[in-house]
Amino acid sequence: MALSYKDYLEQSQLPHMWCPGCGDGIILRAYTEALAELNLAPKDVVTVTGIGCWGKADDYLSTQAFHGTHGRALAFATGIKTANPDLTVVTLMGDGDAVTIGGNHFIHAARRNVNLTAIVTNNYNYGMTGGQYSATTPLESKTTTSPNGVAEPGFDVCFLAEAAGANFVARTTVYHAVALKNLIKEGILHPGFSLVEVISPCPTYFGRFNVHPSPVNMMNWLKEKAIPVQKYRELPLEEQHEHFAVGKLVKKDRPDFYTTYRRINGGKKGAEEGDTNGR
Amino acid sequence: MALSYKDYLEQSQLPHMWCPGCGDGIILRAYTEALAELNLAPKDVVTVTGIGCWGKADDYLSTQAFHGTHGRALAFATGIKTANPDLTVVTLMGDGDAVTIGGNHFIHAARRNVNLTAIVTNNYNYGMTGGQYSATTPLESKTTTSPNGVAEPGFDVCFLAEAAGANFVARTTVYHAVALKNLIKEGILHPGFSLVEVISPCPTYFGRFNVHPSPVNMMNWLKEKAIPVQKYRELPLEEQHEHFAVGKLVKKDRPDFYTTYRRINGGKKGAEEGDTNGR
Amino acid sequence: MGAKQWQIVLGGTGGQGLILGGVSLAKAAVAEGKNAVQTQTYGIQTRGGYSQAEVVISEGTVYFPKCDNPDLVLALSQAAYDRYQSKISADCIVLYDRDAVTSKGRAKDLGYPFQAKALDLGNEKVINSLALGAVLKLCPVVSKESMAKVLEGALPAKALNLNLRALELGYGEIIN
Amino acid sequence: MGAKQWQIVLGGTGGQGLILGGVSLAKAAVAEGKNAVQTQTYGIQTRGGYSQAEVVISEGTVYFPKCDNPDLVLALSQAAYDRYQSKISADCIVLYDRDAVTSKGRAKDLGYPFQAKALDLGNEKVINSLALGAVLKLCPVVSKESMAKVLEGALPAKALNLNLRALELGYGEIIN
Amino acid sequence: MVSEPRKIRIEIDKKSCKRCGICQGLCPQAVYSLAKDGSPEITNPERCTNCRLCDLRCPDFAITLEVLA
Amino acid sequence: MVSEPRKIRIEIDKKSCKRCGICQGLCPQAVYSLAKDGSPEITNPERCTNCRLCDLRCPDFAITLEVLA
Amino acid sequence: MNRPVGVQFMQGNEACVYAALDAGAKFYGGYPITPSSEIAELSAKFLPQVDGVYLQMEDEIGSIAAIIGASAAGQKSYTATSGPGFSLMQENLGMAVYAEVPLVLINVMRNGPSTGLATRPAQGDVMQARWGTHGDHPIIALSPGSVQECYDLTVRAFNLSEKYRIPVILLGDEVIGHMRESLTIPEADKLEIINRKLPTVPAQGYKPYQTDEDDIPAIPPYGTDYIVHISSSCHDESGYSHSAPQTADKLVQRLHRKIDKNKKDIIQVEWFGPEQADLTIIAYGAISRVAKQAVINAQDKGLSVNLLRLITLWPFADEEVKAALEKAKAILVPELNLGQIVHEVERLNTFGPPVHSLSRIDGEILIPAQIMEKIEEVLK
Amino acid sequence: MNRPVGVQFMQGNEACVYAALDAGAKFYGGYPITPSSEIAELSAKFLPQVDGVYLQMEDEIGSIAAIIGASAAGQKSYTATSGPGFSLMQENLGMAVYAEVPLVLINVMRNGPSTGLATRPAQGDVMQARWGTHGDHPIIALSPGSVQECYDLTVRAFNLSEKYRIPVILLGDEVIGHMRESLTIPEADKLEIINRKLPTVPAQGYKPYQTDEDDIPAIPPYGTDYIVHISSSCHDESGYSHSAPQTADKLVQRLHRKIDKNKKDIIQVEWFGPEQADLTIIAYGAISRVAKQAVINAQDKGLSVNLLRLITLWPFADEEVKAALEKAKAILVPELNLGQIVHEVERLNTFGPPVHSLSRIDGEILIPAQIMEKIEEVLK
Ligand SMILES: Cc1ncc(C[n+]2csc(CCOP(=O)(O)OP(=O)(O)O)c2C)c(N)n1
Ligand SMILES: Cc1ncc(C[n+]2csc(CCOP(=O)(O)OP(=O)(O)O)c2C)c(N)n1
Ligand code: SF4
Ligand code: SF4
Ligand code: SF4
Ligand code: SF4
Ligand code: SF4
Ligand code: SF4
Ligand SMILES: [Mg+2]
Ligand SMILES: [Mg+2]
Repeated sequence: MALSYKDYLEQSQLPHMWCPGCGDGIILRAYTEALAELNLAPKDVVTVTGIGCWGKADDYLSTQAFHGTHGRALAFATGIKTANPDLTVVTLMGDGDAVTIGGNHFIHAARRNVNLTAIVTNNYNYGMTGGQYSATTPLESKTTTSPNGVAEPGFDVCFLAEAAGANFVARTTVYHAVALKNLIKEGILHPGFSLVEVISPCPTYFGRFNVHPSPVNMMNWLKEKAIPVQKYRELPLEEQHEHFAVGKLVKKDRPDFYTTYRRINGGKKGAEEGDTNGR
Repeated sequence: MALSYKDYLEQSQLPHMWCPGCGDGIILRAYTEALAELNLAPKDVVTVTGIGCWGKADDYLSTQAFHGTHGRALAFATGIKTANPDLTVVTLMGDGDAVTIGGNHFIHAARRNVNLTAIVTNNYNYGMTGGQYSATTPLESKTTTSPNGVAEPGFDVCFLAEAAGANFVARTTVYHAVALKNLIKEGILHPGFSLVEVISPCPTYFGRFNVHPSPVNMMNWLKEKAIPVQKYRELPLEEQHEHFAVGKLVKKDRPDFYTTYRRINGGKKGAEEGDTNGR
Repeated sequence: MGAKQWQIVLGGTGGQGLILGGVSLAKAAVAEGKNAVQTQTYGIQTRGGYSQAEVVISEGTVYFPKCDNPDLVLALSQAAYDRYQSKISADCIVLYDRDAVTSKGRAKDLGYPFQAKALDLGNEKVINSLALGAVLKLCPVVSKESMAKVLEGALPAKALNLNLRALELGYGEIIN
Repeated sequence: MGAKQWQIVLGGTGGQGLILGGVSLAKAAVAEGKNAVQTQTYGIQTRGGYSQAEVVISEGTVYFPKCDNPDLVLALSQAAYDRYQSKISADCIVLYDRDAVTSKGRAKDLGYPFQAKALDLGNEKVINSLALGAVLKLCPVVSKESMAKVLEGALPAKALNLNLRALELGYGEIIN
Repeated sequence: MVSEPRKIRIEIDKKSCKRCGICQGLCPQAVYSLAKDGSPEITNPERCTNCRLCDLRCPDFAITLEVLA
Repeated sequence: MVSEPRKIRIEIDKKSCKRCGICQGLCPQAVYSLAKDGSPEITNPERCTNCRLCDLRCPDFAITLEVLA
Repeated sequence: MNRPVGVQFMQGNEACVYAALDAGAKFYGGYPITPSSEIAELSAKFLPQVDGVYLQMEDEIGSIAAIIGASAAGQKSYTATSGPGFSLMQENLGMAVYAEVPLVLINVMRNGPSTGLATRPAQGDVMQARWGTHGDHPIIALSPGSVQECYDLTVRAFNLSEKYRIPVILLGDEVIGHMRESLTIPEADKLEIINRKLPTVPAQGYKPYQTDEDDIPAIPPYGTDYIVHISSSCHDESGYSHSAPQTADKLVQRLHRKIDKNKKDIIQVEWFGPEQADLTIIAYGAISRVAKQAVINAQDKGLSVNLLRLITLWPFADEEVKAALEKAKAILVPELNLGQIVHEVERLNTFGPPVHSLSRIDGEILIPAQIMEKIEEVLK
Repeated sequence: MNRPVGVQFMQGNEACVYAALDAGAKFYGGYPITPSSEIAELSAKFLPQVDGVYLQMEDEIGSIAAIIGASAAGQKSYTATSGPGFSLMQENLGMAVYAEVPLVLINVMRNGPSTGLATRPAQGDVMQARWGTHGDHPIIALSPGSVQECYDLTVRAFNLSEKYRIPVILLGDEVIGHMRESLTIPEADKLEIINRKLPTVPAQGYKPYQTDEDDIPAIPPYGTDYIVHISSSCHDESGYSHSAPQTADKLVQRLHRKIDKNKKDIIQVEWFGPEQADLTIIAYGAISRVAKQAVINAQDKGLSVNLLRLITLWPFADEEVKAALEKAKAILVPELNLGQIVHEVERLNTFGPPVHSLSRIDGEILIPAQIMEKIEEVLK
């Protein structure tokens, strides 16, 4: 029987806690749509979350779930996936979770190339704790801890993942809901570490302070900012600074950690077999 | 009076603890030579170290020194430098310190662009604790915790720093002692976050298990592996994999954190002045 | 027993401005020379979700900072209403939003269509000033004037007038 | 008082193989049916720096695992020699390397040119087998044969012969 | 050849809807309008092209589009 | 024109030297040789070109090169 | 920044920030966490106005590291956090104790363990404040019971930290941190501000960790003529690594001694209610207010109850608690945890009165009636 | 892997690894640190041979996170560390307690605080093991006194962890970890191995944190038909977040109850020496061996001394220590710290005998003569 996205939602927990117009709901929809289209049973998927608004996503899911401490989702997920390579393991992390407090696990998971998919919701701030700046907040943005503008530039999360060694790297926005779903599917299917960065509106904080408090305006802002990667690469530098690239940025074929580990060390799940999930 | 490298060494603490032929002594020589040539008084330089063989370097120095916990040198240094921008702050970290346990501080210091110089001694393993693999150990290398070969690829430390946003990125080896000294000088003079990665022999562990236990052989191995960056970029891919690029890899002019902070927020050390050290 | 104390609970949904309301109430009391302590209870939701301000006002020292025996509970949501059912004495006035709450019909329960009236005034956000007006009528722990003064000091000019009108309306329309 | 105990300290410099020596001594004792406990003290240096193995051998149970009253101290470095000066009784034999240590001239101090002899044998690294030989002569807690057997089990073929020769030499040349 | 016109059923679950306005704001066909309280109303259902800009972007899973046979 | 030959003084501090062999191994002029115990000896000082491959790479600060007037 | 003076009405967390600035703090390094984030937000706003720096670090490990560094560089520095962040800070907190770097750490306690209930109060980190890092280390921890004390004890925390060169923990809780009430902010010149001792010996031959009888080293900031070597490894007076047993012993003994011998200066308590009572409540933080109400209610009911309020939690008020144990017929220790400080009271109890614990861990605070009930149970 | 059987001669750290494998461990996640690194090295060598995985993580935070994840995925998992790493693990250790994920954490204690003396023994993390993470949490900690016990207690640690779904800490020290002596490794079929309880109810409607009277949840690994929701936030029986006060209270109370009511099963002690003595020594770990020697020496001198050796440190052996306090005229607690377990003994001392502490913190272990001296001082 074909599954619907609703089969991955825990109806009894809805409505969710997110603010009106928050992008998190749109990503949750895309994630569950992707799982449905991949026809993965909820019991075979472990959703690993951190702490944050996006980190609450597990509460609305009917998959297996692990809601860990702030910033450590990838480290928990590394253990889960390596201990049972048959599971499909997806981590849902905010920009704080993934690349601020969790930056070390992020680069090491990418380097180690564990067969995981990381869906990083980048809303350019800490939504959960009240809109402070994070490591992705753009230079000079106003947040609750940078009333005059933040003095640090934000990470290019995808570039960072690439430099760390990620096998599959993509970026999109919640405006691009269909592309989002498809990139998540592709990320899950791709062996090794896959990153899907999703630029997402936090109308309550980042939006209100820097763009606009209206969810619709935030959506349109995303639409304007996002440029398909091919086109982006041809833009003049100043134009690039005003936008970000969306689409598939990296696709490599390094074998995943578990497969390499077994190849080198032997063991029951031997070289030929390795991690067969998601292939 | 012109200072000699010896003026930066604490003679009463010598001889140092490092093994015969360890690269650490060569780097310490280059660092102290660089300070002497820059004519920086020991009292105006704070050397910040982590924990590791290279992390013991502070014990042999007569500069101001901060010997912190493992992996946190850049975080301590960020506080030191930001609290007193007149100081010259240099962090000495091993590959374990800098990019394994300390990876998060590393990428964030690079992003934040604090006016620091990081001299990262990459000996491809944890020397201090007995030769276990680190996040830079090349795939399949043998170490005390990878008797059959390590199943994870190592970071390209310089690429990682670049992706994180570093202003100045260079790589060299202890074989290239003069270049090393000059790159350290340039790194110190360059505003913002500067990285000098030094590939260095640990003949006792990594060398013995993977190359050769003889210090001379390790030196020659470094000489062969290192290719000037211009030439490196023209090599065929397989050749690249067998070597690494040395030289200046990135040189950017982003203003440093403190200068930006004051520009945005005002305060006594105002926009025009900012961090004037090392210019 | 020390000096007379008033305990007022303002309960509803995050985003309704009840914490600000509680703060204003406490400030008005302080301005009148009383002692006041304001505390809050809230969940992790930024908008929506349970939110509650508690204000204890006294002419003496306030030790216990919460409302263990409230004089009045404002319930702008069902959750707020339900939460306090077991904790209040028969004397406690429960002022609830008729548009959002089903009352259990206690003698001291008092309904008022806060939501509808706020919308009528042109902005849902004035619901907290509206409620403050009603609260002060029922529990005159500070004067309406003191409260208006606090609002004057706290609100931007363009919001002020509407809020003062809401305060008046709430104060005027509630019948004790 | 329990069964007779022997306490032997092997002190020198990291890299001299003294910990391995201590382990071998303990293993030989275990092979002879005795109880043995081996512990070590070392610094953070990988090579060089103070290093010490302690071996307690007994026919009864060994509780205290360290040497609080050693029967013999081997001192291959001055640091090793100095470290134990204040901790030993007059009965304790101190066997020191004449090439590295200046003795205080205790009655029970005994010098031997370990370093030179090891170099003579062709490899500095056999210093620990050489020392074990000497130790066993002075403190016959296990037989030379038991020790040789342990070395046979532990060393690669190409190193074995030289080490056995060193053991014999140390055993033969020390005069009790 | 002329096809049967597709029938599209649009359903808004008012209990889930948080009145963010995204559906109305993004619908290229002006199918929705907003009530005074910000609530979306389905005012021009016949104009719907099933482009799905609305339902896939509704953060609260409040919109269900169904293409009837 | 012929210059005065430079005089170079090479000093090895035996107390610091850890006998790693780098100086001897890298000296392009075979100025050094190794003793039985691995200790470097200055055997051909006259061949030194002051290229400094040795002293800057001595991990133990044991070599001092001095160019005499 | 316009410094408020006189009677003010504000939150506990706000009061901490004004106090930090008044104490001379110029550097905040932190990572936001509920229920402490207001401290970050206000610090971000005000610090640049006093030429200070608000540095938001990548995590709590980096936060405490940055303020240790900033303090070593001469700026009075502070951070604020809650349980999860406090756990992450433990390693470097130990480093600051060991290396004698002053700093103030504000832990606004919330319900745990782990993520728990992020917005709800608790007093679950009290023993952690004492024992959370590895190895034997002394610590100072203060527990404010009002917004006024948030101000007063933050100033005091900086003073004690500078004076004794030790991190001082302000162990608040969600109730006190978010509570608003009146407080009086003194005129600037009425405040006692203590700054760390500087060396009087010449720079030549100076040893940072050499102390006179007071056992407190005089370490100047980096950048003066004095060379300062600060270390997380066992070090001798020069600050350089030294691993002799005597060195290790001397260092750790001195670290404890400098606190132990100054307990009189460090320890503050408050007695409330009748001087002599059948039952003495021992409480701290938000719960001490509940206890005060209970003391009053008990009096109304004719019960003989008083309160010993612990303002300094660590070092523990051994003498004062012993005095309570000696005088009372029974002791009651109400806490928002499963019983932590009650262990210390029991430890000191060689006097005999039964020591009762009253716990609440559901994210709500104890109410006066619960304490009354327990009082009546104990005294009946 | 060739499993050794019968009498062996090895290091304490080595014995831990053989025991972990024998207990069924298949997953190690760690970060090397002296003096525990042999555990990592041998695990790296042996685990692949049993189809297991050695995962060297980027730090200790990641290490404990990885083994929590691996355990949740069904593999018995362990890590080893020392003080600095133990401090870094505190946050996630609390998470494992709260979320009831079994794991074994071996802390080979070294001299602290901070980096301290990395190669020297201490017992400075004993209270940290109990109180190191924020919030109220139970814990189990065992303290081996011999290489045999490194083996036995590691097996036991896995068993207790699986049985009670709680992290178990093996609190060794540098002496025991690096000491070599004989031990006997039993035949595989002689070992009692406990595996975590699995659900018996149908997958439909299953709630992972619903328990019967034993208070221990039956949670299967990820990947079966049962949906498992594991959470660091306050959760109800379903594992989903729930923030009602009753939910918080119920959860934390149950976490403690499941340990408290099984103290009999968990707590192990050993009595050594005469049954009745004037002075009872209470000791653990390496120091308990010194104490045994002292007991013997005292006997030789005609002094009446015995020893209560604590094998389980946490939960604390209240009953057994009370028995000691009741019988002895004096108590002596020698420790390689400034006095930690002695606090617990004092806490329980409503019986009156003086409780003496004997400390050593210089990186060397106490010697029998030091204990004898103290015994004579106390008994004179
Ligand atoms: C160790 C720790 N530090 C801080 C926090 C507080 N905290 C909770 S969520 C969060 C940030 C969330 O930001 P992000 O990850 O971007 O998620 P978002 O809320 O924006 O979706 C923080 C700082 C915590 N729970 N644990
Ligand atoms: C928190 C913590 N974890 C682990 C250690 C143990 N440790 C000390 S040094 C070191 C690694 C050193 O490697 P690297 O940084 O590469 O320096 P190297 O010794 O190779 O120069 C480790 C793991 C520690 N001191 N602290
Ligand atoms: S605060 Fe921002 S990120 Fe969090 S739910 Fe609201 S809109 Fe979304
Ligand atoms: S172990 Fe390696 S890195 Fe450490 S001192 Fe020896 S050679 Fe150098
Ligand atoms: S997008 Fe969804 S939540 Fe938003 S207004 Fe439309 S139906 Fe309501
Ligand atoms: S599917 Fe497209 S056209 Fe139809 S209602 Fe939605 S947005 Fe409008
Ligand atoms: S390079 Fe230096 S340490 Fe090495 S052998 Fe030569 S003099 Fe000695
Ligand atoms: S300077 Fe050059 S030539 Fe002279 S000794 Fe050194 S390496 Fe040889
Ligand atoms: Mg975010
Ligand atoms: Mg290294």
